[in-house]
Amino acid sequence: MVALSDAVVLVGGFPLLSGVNLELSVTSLNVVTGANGAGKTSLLRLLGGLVTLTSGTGVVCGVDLRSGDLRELRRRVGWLGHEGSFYDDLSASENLTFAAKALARPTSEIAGVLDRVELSSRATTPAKQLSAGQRRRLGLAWLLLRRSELWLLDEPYASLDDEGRTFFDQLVGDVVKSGATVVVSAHDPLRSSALAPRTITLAGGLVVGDHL
Amino acid sequence: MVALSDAVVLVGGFPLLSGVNLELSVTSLNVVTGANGAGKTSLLRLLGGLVTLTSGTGVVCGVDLRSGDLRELRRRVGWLGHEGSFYDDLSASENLTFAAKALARPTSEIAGVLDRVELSSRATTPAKQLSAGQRRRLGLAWLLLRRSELWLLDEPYASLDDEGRTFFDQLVGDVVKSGATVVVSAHDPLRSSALAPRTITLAGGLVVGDHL
Amino acid sequence: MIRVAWLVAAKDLRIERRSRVLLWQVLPFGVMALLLSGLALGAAHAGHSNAAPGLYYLVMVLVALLMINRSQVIEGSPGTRASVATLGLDPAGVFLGKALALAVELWLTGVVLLAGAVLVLHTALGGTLSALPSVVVTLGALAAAGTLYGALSGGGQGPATLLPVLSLPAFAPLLIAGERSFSAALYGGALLQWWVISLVALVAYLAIGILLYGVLEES
Amino acid sequence: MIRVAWLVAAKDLRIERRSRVLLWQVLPFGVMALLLSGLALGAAHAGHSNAAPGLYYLVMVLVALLMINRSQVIEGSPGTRASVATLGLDPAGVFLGKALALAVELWLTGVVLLAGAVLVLHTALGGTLSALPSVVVTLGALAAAGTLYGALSGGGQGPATLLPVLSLPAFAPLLIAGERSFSAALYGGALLQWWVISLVALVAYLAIGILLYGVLEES
Amino acid sequence: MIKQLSQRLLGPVTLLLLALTFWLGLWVTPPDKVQGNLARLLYLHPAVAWVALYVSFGTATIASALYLWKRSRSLVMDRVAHCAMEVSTVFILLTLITGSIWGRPTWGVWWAWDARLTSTAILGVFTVAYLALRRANDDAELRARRSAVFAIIAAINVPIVHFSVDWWKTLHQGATVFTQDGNLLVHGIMLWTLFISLVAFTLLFFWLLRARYRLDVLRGERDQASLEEALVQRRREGVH
Ligand code: HEM
Ligand SMILES: Nc1ncnc2c1ncn2[C@@H]1O[C@H](COP(=O)(O)OP(=O)(O)OP(=O)(O)O)[C@@H](O)[C@H]1O
Ligand SMILES: Nc1ncnc2c1ncn2[C@@H]1O[C@H](COP(=O)(O)OP(=O)(O)OP(=O)(O)O)[C@@H](O)[C@H]1O
Ligand SMILES: [Mg+2]
Ligand SMILES: [Mg+2]
Repeated sequence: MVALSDAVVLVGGFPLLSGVNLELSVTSLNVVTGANGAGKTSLLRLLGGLVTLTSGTGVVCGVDLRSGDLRELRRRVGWLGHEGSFYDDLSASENLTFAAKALARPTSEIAGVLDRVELSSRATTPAKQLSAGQRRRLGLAWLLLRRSELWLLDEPYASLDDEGRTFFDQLVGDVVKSGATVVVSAHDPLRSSALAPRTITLAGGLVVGDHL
Repeated sequence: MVALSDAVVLVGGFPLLSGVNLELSVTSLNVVTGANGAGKTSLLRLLGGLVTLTSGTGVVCGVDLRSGDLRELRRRVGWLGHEGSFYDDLSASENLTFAAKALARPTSEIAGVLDRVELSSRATTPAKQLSAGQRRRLGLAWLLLRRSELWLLDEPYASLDDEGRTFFDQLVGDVVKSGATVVVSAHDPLRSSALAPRTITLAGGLVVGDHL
Repeated sequence: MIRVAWLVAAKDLRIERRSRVLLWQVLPFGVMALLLSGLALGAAHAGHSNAAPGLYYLVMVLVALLMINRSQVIEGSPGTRASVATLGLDPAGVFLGKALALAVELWLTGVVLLAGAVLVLHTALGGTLSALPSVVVTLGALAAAGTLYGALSGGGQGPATLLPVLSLPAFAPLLIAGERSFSAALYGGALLQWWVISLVALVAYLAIGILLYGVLEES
Repeated sequence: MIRVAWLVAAKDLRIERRSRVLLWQVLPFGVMALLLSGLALGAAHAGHSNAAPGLYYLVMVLVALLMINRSQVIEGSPGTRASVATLGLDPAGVFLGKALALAVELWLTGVVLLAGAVLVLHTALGGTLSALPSVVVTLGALAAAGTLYGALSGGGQGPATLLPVLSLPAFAPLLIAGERSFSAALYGGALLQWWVISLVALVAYLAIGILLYGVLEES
Repeated sequence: MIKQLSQRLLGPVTLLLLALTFWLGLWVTPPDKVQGNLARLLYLHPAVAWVALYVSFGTATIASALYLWKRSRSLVMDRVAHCAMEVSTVFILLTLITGSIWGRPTWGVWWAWDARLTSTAILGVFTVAYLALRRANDDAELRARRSAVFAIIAAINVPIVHFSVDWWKTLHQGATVFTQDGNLLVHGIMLWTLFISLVAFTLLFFWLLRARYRLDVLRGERDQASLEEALVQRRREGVH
């Protein structure tokens, strides 16, 4: 699913990643940890085709990161970043309608998805007025619609409340079971003991630890 | 230090807070919890004089929230929000220099502060290029320079790594000991068992739980 | 491509309709700029009429700059862009959709300001009406070019000052072509020739956009 | 107040110096706008000289709009504003500092574009030089007014389209006063009178800013 | 071998031809009947304008197009385009300056609102805008793509500059050297001088381009060295 060797990502002369070697198998749950500034977000961005590989080689979802079509790759990943992932001026449900239409998915799914992330009561609130955790939840809803092969989640626990985290754990379990690959960056270990993730530790833009 | 009664905050016709009654004593550590959208951020903003009180009464740091000088209040609080709290185009140390000069504090303190939050190696990096956790740390550094009477910290753990959280716990302990009042919003309980905070639970813009 | 274009155009127009930025901010700005540029020329040029087509297009270019900026800003923060990028929308469709939304906005403003030109710059009503087709095409070309330049200038993420300097030189020929055909409609002259130039520009920018918009999208 | 003003002005100018937005984006835009407005008037007004002062100020107002926008955008996101608010800076000082930085930027651009006016709009060198004091004062007044309006329009947080519509009516009298005294310097007339009007505007805006800027700061 | 030789010779030949141009232009050719010695600008201004419009802008455009074309996409093309555009800025500036110097005595003003003059100036703003666009982007890949697209759009303006004299029929000299029907209007030694000046300035462009490109390569090597350094430092961040 993912194979990186000596992957270096440079931005403005600074190496965000300084030579990552990593293989991830299909249908796996992977947690990336590491100190602040270690390169977790950068690694996820690289896997999502959101930043270009400067040197080294990499293949994600069958797309070569150097010569392949990154747009093709992006289409196959689901992304949840540090920041919001939707149009601030549209309401929660309008955002999901846009995504559903873009993916040629029936819009009838939307109500169900909003319900699952417990945002039904805020369906018509413009996204920019949602609280931090509600924005996170909307991000999750957007992902639920996607059903991608590769899920890239950057600190999904941040600003989620207790219940939200439980929901998230359950969701990730389901997703992996249904055949997707999930890569999560996190500072806390996942809470659900039912999940047995592979843990990859980064430091200084390198993989320094890796255990199941 | 803080005394709110029936505090209501309306923004755009929506009640962010719907009648909060709360008293906080000086030199105390208080944790505000509650589900997503409960009103934690809104409460902190109210205490910091960053949003106006619609009805009810409130006194913070001796300043009346309805008739007092909110700028006077703001000057006495330290604020760490969900988002960055500094000039994106200036480097970490330039940001702190600006703050130090604005507070008429000697700029010689800056190197020490940067060291405490472990950002020395990023002193000349523009703030916008810092990682999520490093931005948090810079926010903490900015607060360290402040030495305010009332600290308002919105989910400080988010994006901080392990070490950062330990540092944060220690910092909060010191601050409370030195006579300040700290209000933290959080979804996780504080980790350090040496801290014995008062926990205030919000729901639907109301205080629904309060225990030591 | 067409499906995506409709989707994107509908989204942009919905956001505009909701925020009313067009009605309350851009339109009054246009009207004021028209008055002001009349003023700036001073009493020395009391018979403004001759300069009217030039002023009209000058103002429309300024209005267009504001709208292009806005059209990119509503695409949101880098986080939003990353998420939308993972939807894998056809870039040609996105380009067409954004250009269409922009064109609709420009046409609306353009017509109102044409009325303004008749009222305050005393252009003849008949001539102004007969300039309408060329105005429509020229503003369409502005919209297509503007969408391209909006994406070039970093899609609202860079400083808002980059867009004007990038796009103004490209708008100059459009401005001239528009001005000449408007003048021709008012005072006589080779109307068709300039109208055709605008049309060629419109087609050229649409073609470039459809081919190259994908290359510009944030990597 | 003065200490805060220096601090704020130094910060703004440092950010500008670092990003070079002024040099690479605003200045070329100004040059381009000068060319374009000359063009828009068309060959019909071959002897542009009479319109030169008006065009010059029109362009300077556009340049000022870009700079005001930028001056507010660098104040950052609501989070940054909240933090800076807790520094409790004297608002009068903040106002003065931001106005000063803006004025410095406008003066630099203004002088370059004056040279441009001499070259391409054929204003007489002597007259242009004698217009310098009035240009300095008028641009200073633009900076003071612009800082106020920048804060009024939501400090870079609202859509970038609000600023133009709010500030244009206020800039109109400044534009006229500037244009008249520039014209007077070039072609003779009551120079001093218009110069005094600009000066009064400058003082008035500074006074209003010092008194009221605190009220405008984000609550 | 030939490549090496031609590279070695580029500088000296350029200098020689420039010297020849000046000698022919200033001493050998006769003054013009109408313009007198001013006409000697004929050996400077058109050649500079030719380089600015076609040679340098053309190089930048072709390099940009090659960059955009998937099969020849490489940062080398991007670099060539950037260097050519920088040199182009200089030549457009020179065109404006020499033209203004010529215009002052012939038209009585430094600047006229003539179509060719204005469109040349606008082309100048295009090149500055191109450089501004490059500065505004950090990421090499993104920068390359954006500036390539921009250069291609800007190239549309070159024919506008060229045909502007016919379309607007204004002050500036129309086609003087070669008229529409192919007749030569300039003869003998003047024509030869004009021709040599064209070659000389074209070679000058390539000489400058090569120098600029080499500087870029050197910078790239230096960046590479500091990159190694940065990589080592970044990796060390991990170990405490
Ligand atoms: C600032 C002022 C001027 C500018 C920007 C300018 C620009 C140009 C440009 C861009 C060209 C190349 C056109 C092409 O090959 O397509 C050109 C050619 C030429 N210019 Fe100028 N020019 C200026 C002033 C003048 C003046 C004052 C004269 C003489 C009275 C002059 C005489 C010529 C001639 C003879 C050619 C060659 C024409 C040909 O055979 O195509 N220029 N100029
Ligand atoms: N121009 C630059 N100069 C110096 N350092 C830079 C520059 N650009 C980025 N960086 C550094 O690159 C790293 C980016 O790492 P990244 O965002 O991937 O970290 P992360 O592991 O996600 O951290 P966090 O846990 O804080 O989110 C940071 O250390 C940041 O300071
Ligand atoms: N215009 C509006 N219409 C409806 N709801 C609104 C509007 N503006 C704000 N809200 C709601 O007000 C609440 C804001 O709460 P606040 O940001 O204080 O929550 P919080 O407790 O900090 O949550 P979190 O844990 O997610 O950060 C949210 O529930 C939000 O949806
Ligand atoms: Mg991160
Ligand atoms: Mg919150």
